[in-house]
Amino acid sequence: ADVKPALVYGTGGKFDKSFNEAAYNGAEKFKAETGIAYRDFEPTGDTQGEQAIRNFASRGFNPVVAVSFAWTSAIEKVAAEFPDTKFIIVDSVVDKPNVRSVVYKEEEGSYLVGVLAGMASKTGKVGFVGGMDIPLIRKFECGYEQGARAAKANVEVFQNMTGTTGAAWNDPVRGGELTKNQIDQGADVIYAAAGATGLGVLQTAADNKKLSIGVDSNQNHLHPGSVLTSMVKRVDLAVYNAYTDTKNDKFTSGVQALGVKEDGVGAAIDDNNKSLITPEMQAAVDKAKADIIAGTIKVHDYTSDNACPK
Amino acid sequence: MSTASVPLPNWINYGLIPLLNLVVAFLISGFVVWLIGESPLDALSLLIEGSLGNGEFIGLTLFYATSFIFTGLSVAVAIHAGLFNIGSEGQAYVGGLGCALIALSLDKYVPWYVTMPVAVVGAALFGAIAAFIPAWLQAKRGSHIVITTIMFNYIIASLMNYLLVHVLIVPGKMAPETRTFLEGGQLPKLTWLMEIFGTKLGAAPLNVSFIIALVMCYVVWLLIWRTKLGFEMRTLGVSPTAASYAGIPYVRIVMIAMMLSGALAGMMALNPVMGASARLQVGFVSGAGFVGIAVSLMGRNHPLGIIFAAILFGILYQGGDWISFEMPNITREMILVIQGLVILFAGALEYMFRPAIVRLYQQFKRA
Amino acid sequence: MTDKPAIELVGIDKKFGAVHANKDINLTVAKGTIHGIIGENGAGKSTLMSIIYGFYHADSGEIRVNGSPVAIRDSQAAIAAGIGMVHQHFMLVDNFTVLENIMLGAEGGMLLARGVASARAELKRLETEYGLEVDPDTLIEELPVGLQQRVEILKAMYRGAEILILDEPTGVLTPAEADHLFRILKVLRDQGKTIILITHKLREIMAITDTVSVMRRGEMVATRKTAETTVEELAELMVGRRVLLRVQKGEANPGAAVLSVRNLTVKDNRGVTMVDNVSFDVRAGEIVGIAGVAGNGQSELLEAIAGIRKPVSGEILLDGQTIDKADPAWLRELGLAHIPEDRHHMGLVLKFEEYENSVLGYHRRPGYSRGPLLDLEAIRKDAMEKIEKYDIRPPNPRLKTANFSGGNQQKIVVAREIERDPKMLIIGQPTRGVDIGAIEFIHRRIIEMRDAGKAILLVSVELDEIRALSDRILVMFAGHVVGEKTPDAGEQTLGLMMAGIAA
Amino acid sequence: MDYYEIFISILASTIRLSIPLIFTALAGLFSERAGIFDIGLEGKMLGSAFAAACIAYLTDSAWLGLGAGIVCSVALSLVHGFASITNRGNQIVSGVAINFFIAGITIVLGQAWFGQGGRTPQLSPEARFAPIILPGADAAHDIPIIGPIYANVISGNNILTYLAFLAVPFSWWVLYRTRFGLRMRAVGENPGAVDTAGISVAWLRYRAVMCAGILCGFSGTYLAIAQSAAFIKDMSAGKGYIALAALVFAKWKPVPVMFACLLFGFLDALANFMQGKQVPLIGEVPVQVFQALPYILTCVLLAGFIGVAIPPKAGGVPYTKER
Ligand SMILES: Nc1ncnc2c1ncn2[C@@H]1O[C@H](COP(=O)(O)OP(=O)(O)OP(=O)(O)O)[C@@H](O)[C@H]1O
Ligand SMILES: Nc1ncnc2c1ncn2[C@@H]1O[C@H](COP(=O)(O)OP(=O)(O)OP(=O)(O)O)[C@@H](O)[C@H]1O
Ligand SMILES: [Mg+2]
Ligand SMILES: [Mg+2]
Repeated sequence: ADVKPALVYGTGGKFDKSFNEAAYNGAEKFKAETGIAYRDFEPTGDTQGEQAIRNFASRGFNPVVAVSFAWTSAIEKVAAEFPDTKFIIVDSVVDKPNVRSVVYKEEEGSYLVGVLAGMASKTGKVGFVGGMDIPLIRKFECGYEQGARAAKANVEVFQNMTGTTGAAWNDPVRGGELTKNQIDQGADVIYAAAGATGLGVLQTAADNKKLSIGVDSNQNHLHPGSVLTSMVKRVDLAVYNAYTDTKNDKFTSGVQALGVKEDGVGAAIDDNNKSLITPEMQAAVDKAKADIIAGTIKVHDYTSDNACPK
Repeated sequence: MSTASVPLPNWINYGLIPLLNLVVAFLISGFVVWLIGESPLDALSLLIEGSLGNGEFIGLTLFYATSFIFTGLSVAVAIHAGLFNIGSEGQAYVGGLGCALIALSLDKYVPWYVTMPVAVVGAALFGAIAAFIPAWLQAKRGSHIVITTIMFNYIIASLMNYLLVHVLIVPGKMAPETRTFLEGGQLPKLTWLMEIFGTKLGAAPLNVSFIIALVMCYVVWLLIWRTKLGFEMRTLGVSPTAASYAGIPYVRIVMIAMMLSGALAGMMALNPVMGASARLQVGFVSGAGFVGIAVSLMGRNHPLGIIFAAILFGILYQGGDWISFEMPNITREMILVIQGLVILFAGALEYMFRPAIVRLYQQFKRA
Repeated sequence: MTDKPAIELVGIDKKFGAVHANKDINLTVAKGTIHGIIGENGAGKSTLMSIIYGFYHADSGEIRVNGSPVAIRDSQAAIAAGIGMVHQHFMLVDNFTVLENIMLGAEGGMLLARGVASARAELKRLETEYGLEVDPDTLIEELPVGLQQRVEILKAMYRGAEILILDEPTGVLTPAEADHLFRILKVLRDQGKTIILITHKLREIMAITDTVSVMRRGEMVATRKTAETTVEELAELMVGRRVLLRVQKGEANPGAAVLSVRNLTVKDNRGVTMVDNVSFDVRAGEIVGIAGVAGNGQSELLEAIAGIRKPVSGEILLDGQTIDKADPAWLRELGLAHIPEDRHHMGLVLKFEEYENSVLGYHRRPGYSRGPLLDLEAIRKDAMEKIEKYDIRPPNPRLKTANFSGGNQQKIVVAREIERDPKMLIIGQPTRGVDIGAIEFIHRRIIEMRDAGKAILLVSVELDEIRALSDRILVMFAGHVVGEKTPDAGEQTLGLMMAGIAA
Repeated sequence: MDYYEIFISILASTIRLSIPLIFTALAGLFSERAGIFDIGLEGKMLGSAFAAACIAYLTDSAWLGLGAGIVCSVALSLVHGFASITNRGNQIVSGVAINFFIAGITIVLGQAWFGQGGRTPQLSPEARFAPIILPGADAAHDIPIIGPIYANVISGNNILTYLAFLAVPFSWWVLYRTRFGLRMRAVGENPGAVDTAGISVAWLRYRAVMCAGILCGFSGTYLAIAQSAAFIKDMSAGKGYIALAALVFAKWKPVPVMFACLLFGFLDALANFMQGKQVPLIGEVPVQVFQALPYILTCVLLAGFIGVAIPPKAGGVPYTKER
């Protein structure tokens, strides 16, 4: 079918080396493969998304992908106004016949990096710096904690959230400061799930010669030798699939939950961090991955009951 | 010879000079656009097309203008009493809490026209409460209102944040916001108004709070220039010593003026909260309180001027959105740039051109 | 030997917006003389001097110093040309020490440390040479005005001034202090310095100057050798017509006390006690004048009675009723009217239109308002009536008050306060900055009020005005009422009391 | 982790967070002591952070970044001066205008040039001011009590941190021991006295606001290329206002300014540290409380618990000779 793809990013900016950049990569891949151009828009504030989404829809763009839960209510509204347009929301669920909701089992990916963190830590203390304090980020933290504990039973996990508004995704200074606090308390691996704030976390860890874990995109290359691994979340897949599915008339609405099994989340290992990953660690991750796929390990999802088992 | 006290006719004072200031602000903004590598003329035509091009755009422009009228009035009322209220932003935020609580509790039971007046009172009351402490600190303790209101913007942001994240959030939802109000808590759109002018409002959220804003303009005009209270506020604003001589109670007038200012700022919340999104969201004010400063300065603190200035800023905001959509290179923050320049030239540099104009005018009169 | 004149002004012209402050002024001041300049308030004296000192710029004209033209672009240039000036309003930094004030602008290097020692030494020399003693390490705000003025003179001398301009130096001095100042000035003259002295006290002119020039409404109308002129001639030149130097009034007919002040103590904003345990009465049908050098507590006393300033202790009774609230609005209700000292900052809102000022303070009265609204029509009609009755010009209630001349502005205040028919009227400086015609008018109205049985309390720093109007005179010094006299008491006696020397 | 280590950790954090406040508040001190209110500190800090990050990124030199930050901030000071000194405009309005302009222009240019949502690209280590490890810091670590202070608080900061602490006595010296300082204090109290002493009020005030610009340049640079490794939109996040409050709190005196800034920095550090921790008797305190704390404290202090703070008398009033 005809596709006129559109993409609305979250507020961190297109090249955030993280979440939005992953979405961008997905769209670029589609463009490279099909030669079909797409339009994108980078809202810089929370109130801008709805208008952008509506603008795209009203100009006949189809499908319209909105990455970030921040556009949930916007999609709810606009999807009702344009029932013939297909919408894709990432990281949130909108129950409308023309909306596909793509969510990730971040707890599974976080579990994997947690295992690595637990094994890499010499002090037995690991840290987590989240962005905005919302259940989604707690979900990352919870999976991470479970993984770390699976690797080292008595590991201590520090956790901090950067803030409670959208600005929390964009505050590397505070991110760095929180990281420094955790380092001072003994943490030697810190996992950042905080959008652009994470850049400050990674930077501070590198400055202090500690390990860090990136998120969303593969961030291993940012500070080679300091970034232990990255919990990649394949937002690019969500975008790419949305476009190709529409093109091939295979668009389905409803919820898609992508986990380790679907290759939606995982721990990135590449040339940049190879030296940090020992064979034992590699083996442990592979095993954990297999166990999750097989269902022998069940990673608890924080959002299912808003609680994390200790 | 100094030219400061040479009188000029009104059309120059209230027409030509502000216009000139505005033109300079726009020229510099155009330069910034050019610097980015886009065409300033294209940007200008996009600005106009995007804000006035069709009924929906006009509706959006007026929707923004509605908020700015409220905050502009808020700033103006305080300025007339000699108080520079930079806290409209926070007061509007708290006003949102006021009207959201009313909407949440009434929307199940009564239609909008019953909810509305209660919500107006709720929003105004909460806004006034938010202005109360800075007002008290200024009146009683002499703390500078500019600093305290800025501080309160931050304090209020934290407070509202807490409430939205921990108290008002819908369980299981990610976004810190309240549930969506039912019909009874939503303000109807002004579809009919647009139809009178033969266009369609479309999805634009222009709603009855626009009418409320216009009514408030009249009320403020009446207050400032026709009431005893307004007379006392103006006296205090221009000459605190004359006010104390005349027996105008400083503390009371400061408190009343600031709380009226806060109330007007609070009422701004009706527009986005009950008129547009039908829910209370984190950070919904998004700068409208600060725009009020520019609007008030541009409009020379007069309700009529404020209406014009608010519409101008509505055009800027809506048109700016459109520019940023059509020219991905230019982000929406271009609006802030223009806003800053307008405040600079219409406010701080308002008399920059005056001496030159006086000289021209005198030559012209002699000729 | 014919010395070149110290200062020569040719065709100096200066406008402040619409105000033509100096019109084509020519003036020659001979070297080694004391040259007096007199003129009514607003005649343009200060403006002219500030032009010589480079504080203002003349729109046109030339300044010659010692015969050669100099371009005085700023005060720096004036100082370099050997000109020093003591301004009417002191130009001192209040929270600096005397030494810091004197060094300001003549520090003698980038760092302070070096200049300080030499400045001290130079100060010592000036002190002994001219008898200008003052402790270099006290803060200005802790000095009495007389000493502050001394600091200003020292500042000029420190910079090596050959020509010294003094703008109304005696306004803030007691007669004795003024005499001391004059002695210093004579020493300076005898050493060859040139002095320009501005004052509108004719007596001082006669006593000390060698030459005198008269200004009127921006023009230099005459220059005379002091020895060859008389007070009467100067007065006539100043005003432009023959003046009566005394007010006509009959005997007072005092009734019961209307205002009673008992053991009143008042502090100013800095917490300094300005009025100290003062008691007196003002009876119906009499004018009580309060004489004293400015800054001896008169202003604070007036403000306390008018309810603007809360007293620390003591009691004020109006018609036997205790006034325990500092609330001017309420006091107006009780029949107390107040013509304030400072019409620009207190009595009027200059940015308002005339009619708005004509009800300031009375705007809540029934006739002027309906419910919460002002009755603009009634107010404007009322304003128009006052304008006619007091001959306020231009007769336009919609004109911005700032655009009225000083005398007319004062009339707006006087009309407003008197026309509400108060039983008690307190007046501060009724004729400051007012032309002679208006002065006569205002004085007449005050006497009429007295004859109508009103109680009047009058404060003025003009001893002549106090003596002309009052039925009884109280003298204030350093916050105390040091004595009471009748108006026929000699100027000498009152002067000594004002200096706190006699009681 | 024992209490002493916690204390050290918070202390070190306090220092890091106070530095921009100290520079900015000293900037405000110069401006306000000369009689020019400066609400625009916030914008100047943000603007210089942006300029510093851009130039440091392009040249890979931290020092050039610092230079750019200073140039940008001084330029903004001159705009403020032009409005409030030359044109006698309202100083608060001018400051507010600068804040808006900078909040917008940094994002507009940043997005147009780098496409990272208003951020500038991550800086390489050479483009940043790296921590300086003082001699013997590693060895000192194990000395009880003072060892950790030396190793973790005194050592390991970047050059700007040390400069900030030098700027305090230097400002004091300029203010109280130099001709410029004397004149500057005078012009903030009574510009008429300065004018009649033959000194140009305008030029003096221009120099004062330029000093403010230079100091603000340091604070912005610190934010962008010492504390972080890039410019981030709105990264000043109200610090300019906090610095202003510290200035009032310190009654416009340099040494107290430093202590006030350290206090506010401490509050911020404490807020970070306390997040998610249990407070005895109260339980977990919401982060928002700590986030709001500096602002609440400012209001409390301004409410007069510090005694009356009398600002420079001529502050905020344009100097006009002729009406
Ligand atoms: N800075 C100024 N701006 C505008 N007008 C001024 C200024 N200074 C003086 N004037 C006006 O110029 C005129 C002359 O004023 P000036 O101060 O020279 O009078 P003066 O003779 O010194 O009076 P006084 O005896 O009251 O000191 C007055 O009308 C006054 O209002
Ligand atoms: N070089 C210096 N570095 C740091 N502190 C100093 C220095 N020299 C003096 N101090 C002390 O620091 C304290 C505060 O100095 P600051 O300049 O802020 O106030 P101050 O000079 O006492 O103020 P003021 O005299 O105007 O009341 C003073 O007591 C001063 O003695
Ligand atoms: Mg004078
Ligand atoms: Mg000192």
